[in-house]
Amino acid sequence: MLNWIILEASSYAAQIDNVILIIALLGGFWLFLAEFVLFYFVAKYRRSRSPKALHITGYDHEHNKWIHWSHYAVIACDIVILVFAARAWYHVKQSVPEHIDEEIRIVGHQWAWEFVHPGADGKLGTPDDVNLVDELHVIVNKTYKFHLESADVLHSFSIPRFRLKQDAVPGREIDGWFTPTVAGTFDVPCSQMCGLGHGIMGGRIFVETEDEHRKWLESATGKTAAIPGHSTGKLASTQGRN
Amino acid sequence: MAMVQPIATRRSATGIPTGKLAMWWLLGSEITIFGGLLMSYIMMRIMYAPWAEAAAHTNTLAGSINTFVLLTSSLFAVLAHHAAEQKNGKLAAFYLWLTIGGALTFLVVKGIEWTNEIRHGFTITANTFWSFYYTAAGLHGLHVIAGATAMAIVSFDCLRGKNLQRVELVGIYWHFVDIVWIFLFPLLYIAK
Amino acid sequence: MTTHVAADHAHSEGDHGHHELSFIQKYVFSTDHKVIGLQYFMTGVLMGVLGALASYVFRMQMAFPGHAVPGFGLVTPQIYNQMVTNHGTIMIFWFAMPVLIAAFGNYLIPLMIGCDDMVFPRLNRLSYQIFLFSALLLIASFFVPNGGFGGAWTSYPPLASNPIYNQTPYGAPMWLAAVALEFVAFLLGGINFITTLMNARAPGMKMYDIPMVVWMIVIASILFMASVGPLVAGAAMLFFDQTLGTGFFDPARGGDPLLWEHLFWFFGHPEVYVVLLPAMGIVAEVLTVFARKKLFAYRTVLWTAVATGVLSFFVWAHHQFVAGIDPRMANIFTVTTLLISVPITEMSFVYIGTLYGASIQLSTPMLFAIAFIVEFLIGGVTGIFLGASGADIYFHDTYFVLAHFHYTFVPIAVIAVFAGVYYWFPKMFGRYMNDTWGRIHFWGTAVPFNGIFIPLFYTGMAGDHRRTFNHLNFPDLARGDLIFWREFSTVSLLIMLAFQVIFFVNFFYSMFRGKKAPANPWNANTFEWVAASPPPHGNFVTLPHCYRGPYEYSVPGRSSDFWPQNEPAPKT
Amino acid sequence: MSQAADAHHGHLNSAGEHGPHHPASYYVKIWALLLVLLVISIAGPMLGNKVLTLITAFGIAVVKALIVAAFFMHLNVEKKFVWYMLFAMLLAVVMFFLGTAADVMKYDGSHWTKPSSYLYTEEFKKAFSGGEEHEGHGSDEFDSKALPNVPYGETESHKAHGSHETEGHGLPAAEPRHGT
Repeated sequence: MLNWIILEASSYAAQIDNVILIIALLGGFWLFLAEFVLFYFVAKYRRSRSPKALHITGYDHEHNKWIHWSHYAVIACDIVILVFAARAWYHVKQSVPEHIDEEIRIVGHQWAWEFVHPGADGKLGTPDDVNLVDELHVIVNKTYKFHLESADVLHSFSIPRFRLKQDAVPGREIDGWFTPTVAGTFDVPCSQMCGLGHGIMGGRIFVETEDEHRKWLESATGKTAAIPGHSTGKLASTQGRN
Repeated sequence: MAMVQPIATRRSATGIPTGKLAMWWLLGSEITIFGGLLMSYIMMRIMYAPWAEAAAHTNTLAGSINTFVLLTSSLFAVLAHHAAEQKNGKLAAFYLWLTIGGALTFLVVKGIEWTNEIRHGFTITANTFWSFYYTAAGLHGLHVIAGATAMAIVSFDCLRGKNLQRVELVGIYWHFVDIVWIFLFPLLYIAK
Repeated sequence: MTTHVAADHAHSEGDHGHHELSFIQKYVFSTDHKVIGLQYFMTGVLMGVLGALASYVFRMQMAFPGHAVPGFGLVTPQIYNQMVTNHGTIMIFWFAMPVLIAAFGNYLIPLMIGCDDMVFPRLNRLSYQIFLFSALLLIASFFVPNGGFGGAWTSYPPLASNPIYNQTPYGAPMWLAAVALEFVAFLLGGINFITTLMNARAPGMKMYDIPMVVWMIVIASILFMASVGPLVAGAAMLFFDQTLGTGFFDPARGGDPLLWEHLFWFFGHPEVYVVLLPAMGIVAEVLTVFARKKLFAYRTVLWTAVATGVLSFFVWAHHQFVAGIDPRMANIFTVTTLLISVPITEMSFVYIGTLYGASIQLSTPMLFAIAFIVEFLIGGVTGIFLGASGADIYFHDTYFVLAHFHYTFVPIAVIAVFAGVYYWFPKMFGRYMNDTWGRIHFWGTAVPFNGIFIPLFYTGMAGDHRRTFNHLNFPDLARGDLIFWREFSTVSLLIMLAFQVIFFVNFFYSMFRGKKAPANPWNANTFEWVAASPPPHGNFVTLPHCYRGPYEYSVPGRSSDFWPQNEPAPKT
Repeated sequence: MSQAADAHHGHLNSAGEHGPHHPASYYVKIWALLLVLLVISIAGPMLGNKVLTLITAFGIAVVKALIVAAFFMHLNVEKKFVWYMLFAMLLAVVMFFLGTAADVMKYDGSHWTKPSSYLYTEEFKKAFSGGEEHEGHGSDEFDSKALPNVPYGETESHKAHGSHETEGHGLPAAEPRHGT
């Protein structure tokens, strides 16, 4: 639904947009109906046209039904929304696909993203890991599992074009996954308040074809950015004062 | 500033006197305050089994003495209420002072206990168990001080035979402080 | 029955003799509920102006990043964060709550239930004084070294708990202390409201005879009381983290940042209904009077309000769907969140139903009341996107969220408050506000308001995330259409702010020079219109007795279309 | 009827307006009962049985609290509404616990773990098995004067605290239990 505003660039972007569409249709229908009735009443029952008001308690069935059917309508709509929302949620957050092409590690710092690519051997925690600041290189149509951490405060790993968002919590390692479906370069902003530099904390994700990715990997191997104290899953934050 | 009680204060549509009703609502809000703190503590206490080792360094004897002191002072508070019901302001004031004595004893024991613990290095920053220990007991201690102050004020009115219904109100508050301690005692001292 | 009234009367004469009070006694240290109500109102509105000015500064920065803001200067990230944080804090804790609950509650509850004052006048004054002190403390926090707190109004640790991270070693604890003190003030005030309604009602006033706004304010106070406790404890914990260096929220020392998020939102979500319900109550009063119509299904409104309040304790984690909570819990909270749409929809439908067969007079307060329903419906429907876990993955912390809750909070704290002010102004000061200027002010508020936030729904859907100092730092967000709509939103804000000047001029001019109003200018039923305008100390000459519900308008067989609550039924 | 209830409550008739009047000895007996319960709750843990400890410690705490509430606070003769209100407040707190425990009370869950909590637990055990000195954790000294007053820019890079974070705590190099 949102493709015309913002590209759907991951495997589950369309599913999430569908949830949004369903809610927009159901909610929008009731919203417009309610607003229409409201404006209609305001126009129809102006004092000039309706000098004497009715006296209605609203307790008798004849009038009450106009309110009470809304229970059923709302609950029915809620169930539909719930089914779609929970399915999308389960797909994105509660399950990880069986086949994972590569794993990456993401660490939020004040105020930069540290992306650990597994390097040529495809495994994290080996010497050929490629460790970059604010640059994440992935291959289109491959499934990635990420391990998200934070070194200091709360951050939020967000790729709007993937419809992906997950807070990075110090002390926690949170797993998630994505499959980019469109090649290109996209923003990876931090979307949780993380201090002074929150407004400049943004990485870029480079979704590349296999060839491009191989070329990049060759040029990048061995040139790992030195990030002092970068986390390899040891520990996130400590109070600086101790 | 001398102020005349409005008529509103003397009305009682529920049948519960206004002061007492307000006291119940106050206790209701206190329940959620202590509840939030203790629930946070319980969650971490259950999660971190090794905290039992830290809890082993709490002074169960001091805790037990304090429980005894508070229970006894609660008895005095209810006896003060009893005396106030008989319109015996002097006796009520006497029992209130006994209750305040209990509060002071409690604080003295607490002071000795804390001094000892801090001397052994168990400060509020030593680790999170001790942070909870001092925060919960400290918050409770503030309530003890507040209760004792309120009782002192009420006791002077009692001597003059004024506002005897307030003896019951401070009494209820004091029993609540007692109940909080009844839960703090096993949580901080006994469970090891 | 009559003897009671007479007895009350005798007391009121005896108690409130006409001894002259000095200005300070009368207006600064008064224990009179009306003076305290107005004090809350003025303080709240002043803080609201402060919050609005903050929004001017950061909205200008959003639209024209890098340019000096006229009248303020260059906005640095530090100032920006400070403005955003304190805008949120002020608008909720020092504007919406004091005005909606404390000001209207203090002013209206004793008048509407027919007694002479709150049950604890001195507690009431203490509550205001604590509130005032907390407001001053918050303002003072801007002027300490390193400036005020800038970690968002949610103040998530470890950012909020550690000066190394937030860079505001003094601002952050001061901010927290101010918020905690404000809670204490409202706890005291809330106890007073609840006890007053329960015990001090006029004789004859039964449960379903209480005006809706009084019910709503009291239900809101109960909600506040039940939800704020854990956060008060949490504030103490966070304060120790900030000042002593404990580790309640420090993962390296066994703490958990998510604990704070839960403590905060366990309060934070009921808080939404704490401010919503009084606004709903104000609108109910205004709607019935100017529609000359009985409130549709009074009991339904009351019980849906109670149901909303109860449900609001089960939904809080929808603010944390992607915040690192266990994803399985999100399903439970989605169900409860969607459930809350049932009572809210029903309440909205009841209000619309009240207009059926009515005789509507579109006076200024009525325009604001209708605008409240119109706008709040949009705010309510857009909330479903955020309560549904699947959609929230994308919308969380975008401008869509921001636009959604402004579509609820602005109708609540601005539009409904204006409805209430225009409606009760004759009671408060004995004079009318100018209706023509009121209408101009209405259109200048309701229309630009949509101009501010509808574009923000769009930019939010396009991926603008919140609390970002400068969106142009993000290549994908430096798009022409987004830049245009950000500017559009800011310009709308400027227009809306400019129109508020009309309100203030109208307010203060009418206070002294407005047309004199009689005791019951709108032909309303509730007790406050029985008292003189403005009501003297002690409110009523004879404390009223209640004979019927508050919304008996256009009763068949009566010559006048209203039937005050204190008027005895004709002998048959 | 509220009319009747509106009759003026004098200053005194509110105290002891309802409920039976007991002799003072009645309260002393309840106090004695409370003391017996106190002794049991202290003695319980000495038996060393974990389940028994929980029962004697917390079960008796609940009983004691109820006795104090009912007989000392006179909730037994108070309007039922007060019980309901206080109980509702407790329920709110329990609700808070239920919603929060799934995250805060656990080391791991669906797609998340808390590496630092594992570490913290390890370290905690080590600190306490290492004798009575409590070097590891007990040695932190509170130093609030050292609050940083750093201008923007100095801590801008994470280098500043990034490096001392590993030394400052003397963290063990052991990899926490989580999959990579």
